Parts: sequence; structure tokens; C-alpha cells
Amino acid sequence: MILTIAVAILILMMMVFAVYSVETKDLLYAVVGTMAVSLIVSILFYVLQAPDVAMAEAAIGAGISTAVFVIAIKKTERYEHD
Amino acid sequence: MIKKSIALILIAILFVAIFFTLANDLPFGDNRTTTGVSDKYIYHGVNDTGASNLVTAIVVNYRGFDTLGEVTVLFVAATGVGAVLYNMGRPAGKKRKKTEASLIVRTGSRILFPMMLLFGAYIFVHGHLTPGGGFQGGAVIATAFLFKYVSDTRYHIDHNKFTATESVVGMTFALVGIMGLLLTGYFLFNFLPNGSPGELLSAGIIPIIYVAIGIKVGAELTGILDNMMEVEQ
Amino acid sequence: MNFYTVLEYIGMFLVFVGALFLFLGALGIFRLPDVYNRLQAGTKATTLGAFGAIIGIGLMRPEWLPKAILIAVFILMTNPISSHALARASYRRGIKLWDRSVVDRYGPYLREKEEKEGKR
Amino acid sequence: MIYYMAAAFLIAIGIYALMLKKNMIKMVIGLSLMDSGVNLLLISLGYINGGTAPILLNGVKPQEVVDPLPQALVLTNVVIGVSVTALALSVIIRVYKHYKTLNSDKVRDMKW
Repeated sequence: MILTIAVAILILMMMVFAVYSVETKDLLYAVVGTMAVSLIVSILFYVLQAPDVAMAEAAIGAGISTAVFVIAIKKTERYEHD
Repeated sequence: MIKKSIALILIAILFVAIFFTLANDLPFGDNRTTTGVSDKYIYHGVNDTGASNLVTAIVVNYRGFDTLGEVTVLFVAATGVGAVLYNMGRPAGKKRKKTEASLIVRTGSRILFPMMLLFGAYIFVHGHLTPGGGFQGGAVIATAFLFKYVSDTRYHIDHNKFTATESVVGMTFALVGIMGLLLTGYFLFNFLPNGSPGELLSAGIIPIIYVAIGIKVGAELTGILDNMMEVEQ
Repeated sequence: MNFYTVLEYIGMFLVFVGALFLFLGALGIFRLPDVYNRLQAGTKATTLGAFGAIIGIGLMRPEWLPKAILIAVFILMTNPISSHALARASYRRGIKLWDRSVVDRYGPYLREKEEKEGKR
Repeated sequence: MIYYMAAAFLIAIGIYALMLKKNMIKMVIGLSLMDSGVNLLLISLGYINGGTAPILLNGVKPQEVVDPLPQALVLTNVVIGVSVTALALSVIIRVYKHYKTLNSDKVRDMKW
């Protein structure tokens, strides 16, 4: 029961981060939001008894993917213009 | 504005369709009703392959050919990044950034870099016993190299050595498959004894292939990061 | 009451202390005024909290103790380095201190260094 | 059930970003969110109530483990996802170098 409530809170946080990372104008903040979504998804994988995938998602989705995005933003521009 | 509202309505319909189709047809957490291929993997996996981690058994042994294809896709993607960013790099030997990292970060990176490499190696060597494996260990190794890049502005990987490592490791994977073809008649067939499940030296060819995959994934992800970092602004 | 039970109670106490410090760190991130103070709360308190929780779990399951000690040492080494790098990067980026801050030792040093490099 | 909702939400918001955003890096972010959603969907399809992780050590019985096949497929997908993201972003860097903009509407010369 406690686990279900914790998972519900995590999923709510994940939705907020996803909406924020799509809607914000600052791309660096958007990338950090994506990283947060990835980390929460990795926790959900662990709760769903998939430790292999949780490790892969935490190391690749939240680590290397974020680094790749940040490098690309550094080489281009940071703010989204309309 | 009209475009946006139409898109929002379409997306809401999509969300409802996905969610209710799933909730009706495939109830969450239902007990296994289909006697599909998963049952064979679950009930015979340990006896067939000797690996107690069933995900490893599927990735490397049952579906080893898929994994060979996947490593090829990764290689093609790394090559593609290098090809797209070709002649945008800066000459070697120069600093990448103006400000250098501080003494604490440089000293810490010198201490922590071997530890991170060791942790990555631990993950992929124990891939058939504990959670983890070649892909995760390779990602950890790439993170270690990223840390080195961030902390030391003059650090460059030696491209020749990296390419050589990658080629040797990829050839190891293919050679193990061809040896299986020669000895037993099937590509990537397990020709080594299974041993007793739960020990480090067990599970036949799985540790060899997973070490190869780990080093290859680490080298390729490092190559991608290197190619993207060397581009001038 | 044998030895392992005592170890388990000590472990529970350590986990409780760790959770308390983690909570205080989270509270500090909400309550403190600027980046540098928040980093202080988010690193010092969190390092001690994670340390307590991990060692406590290692004491509750004695067969995991070596791994727990390794993880704790790793956290003890990485966490201060990352917080130092964050603080330095945000200072060089030009993020202001809180207007009621008392002392700023890094600013004069940085300006002196820039002048020296500019002369050269 | 709540996992299905999370997965469907991530897929929907990824498609939203792909459809409506003009910034190319935002599109890749949407693609990455969709990737996470599909992975979560596949993993939650393989879950059974009260199951344990598919590692048959320490007396875990084969009857009580969760389905390992989606986990193996998702493990593949995670690694492929990051390499596809890196490839897309390097193409974007190249396009930015040429056109000095990230807005996909302004990249007009991209035809035969």
C-alpha cells in the first residue's frame, strides 16, 4: 500500500517534469527535466522487478544522454525563440 | 491556435485509446496465461545456458544473433556521428575550454578514474550472476571517460588505440560465433561446458561475449562523446 | 539477545539518523536563500544522511557490510568534489551571493588572478 | 494500472512535442521522452503480481519470476536510443553550423 502511494507520487512528479521539459523556453532546463523523467522511470523499472533495465536506464538515459544533450546545446544555442 | 487545439484533441484521443486498450486487453500484473516462448526461457534457461540471470541468458545466448546486430547498429551510429561531424573538429593538442578545472577536481578525477573503470569491469564480468552486464558496464566506462574529459581540458583519447581495441573486441564476438559454427554446426552456439550455475567461471561463452560487449559499448560511447566534444563552437 | 540483534538495532538507529539528516537537507534546500547556502545543505547533510543509511543497512545485513563500506567511501569521495565543482562553476558564471552574506574570499582572489594574467 | 497511465502519458507528450514544437532540440527531447514511455510500457507488460526479479539465485523459484523477455528487449532499446539521439543531435549541430538557427521552419533549402 505504501509502495503504491510512493509510486503514485513518483508518477505525478514524472508527469510534471515531462510537461515542464516540453514547455520551457530554456533548453538546458528542458534537458534537466528529461534527466529527471529518466531517473524516475529507472526507479519505476526497479519497482517493476527489472534491475538490469533500471541500471541501464540510470547509467545511459540519465547519464550519457544528458551529457550528449548538454554538449549539443553548448555547440548551438541555449534559448528557444518563437 | 487552431492547429494547436486540433493537435491537443488528437493527442488526448491517442492517450485515451492507448490507455483503455491496454487496460482492457492486457490487465496489469495478470498471471501468465500464454504459454509462449517466455516459459521455455524461464523453466529451461538455467539448465540450457548455465547463467542464473535470465535476462543475460536471453540477451547473449538465446538471442545472441540479435545482440550482434545491435552492436553493429551501435557501431554504425558511432561511425555516423564521426562522419557527420567530420572536418568540424579542431586540431589536436589544443585546450577545449578557457577555464581549467580546479585542483580538487583534477586530483579527484585522478583517484576516481581507475575506480570507475574497475566498477564498470566488475559490472560486466559479473553479468551472468548479478544484475548488470555489458551494456551497463560499458556505459559506466564511458561515464568515467566523460569525467576525465570534463576535469582535464587537455585530455584526448588516443584514436588509434581506441579503434584497435574496438576492432579486436568486435572480432572476438564474431570469432566466438564462428567457433561455435565450426565445432557444433550453429552460429554462436555454446561450445564450452556450462559449469555449475552461480559461480564466476560458468555459463559457457556468456562471460567472454559479455566482456567483449562491455568493452565495445564503452569504446563506442566514448567515441561518440569525443566526436561531439571536439567540434568547435 | 545475541550479537546480530544488537547489530540490527544499531543499524536501525543509523538508518533513522541518516533519514533525519536527509530530511534536514531537503528542508534546507527549500529554506535557504541562495545557491551556495543550498549547496551546503544539499551536500553536507545529504552526505552524512546517505552515509548513515548505507552503513546502517550494512550492519543490519552483515554479509553486505564490505560492499556497503565501499559504497560509503565512494560517496564520501565523490560528493564533496561534485559540490565544489558546482559552487565554482556557479560563481564563475556570475551568480550573485545573498545580499546579507558576510564574507566572500573567492571574489578578490579571482580578480587578483585575472589582473595578473591580464598584465602578462 | 497506474504504470500504463504513466507510459501512455509519456508517449502522448512525446508526440505533442514532435508535432507542435519548432525547435529541433525540443523535438529530440520529445523523442527521448517517447522512448522512455515505450520502455516503461513494455516492462509493465511483463510484470506479474508478486513476482521477483528474473535472477534464479538464492532459492528463487521459476514460477514466481517476472517475464524476462521484455526486459531483454528493452535493454537493447535503451542502448540503441542513446545512439540514435546522439546521431540526431550531431546532424542538428551540423545544420546549425550552416543555417545559424534551430528553428525547423527556417531551414528552407533542405530540398532537392
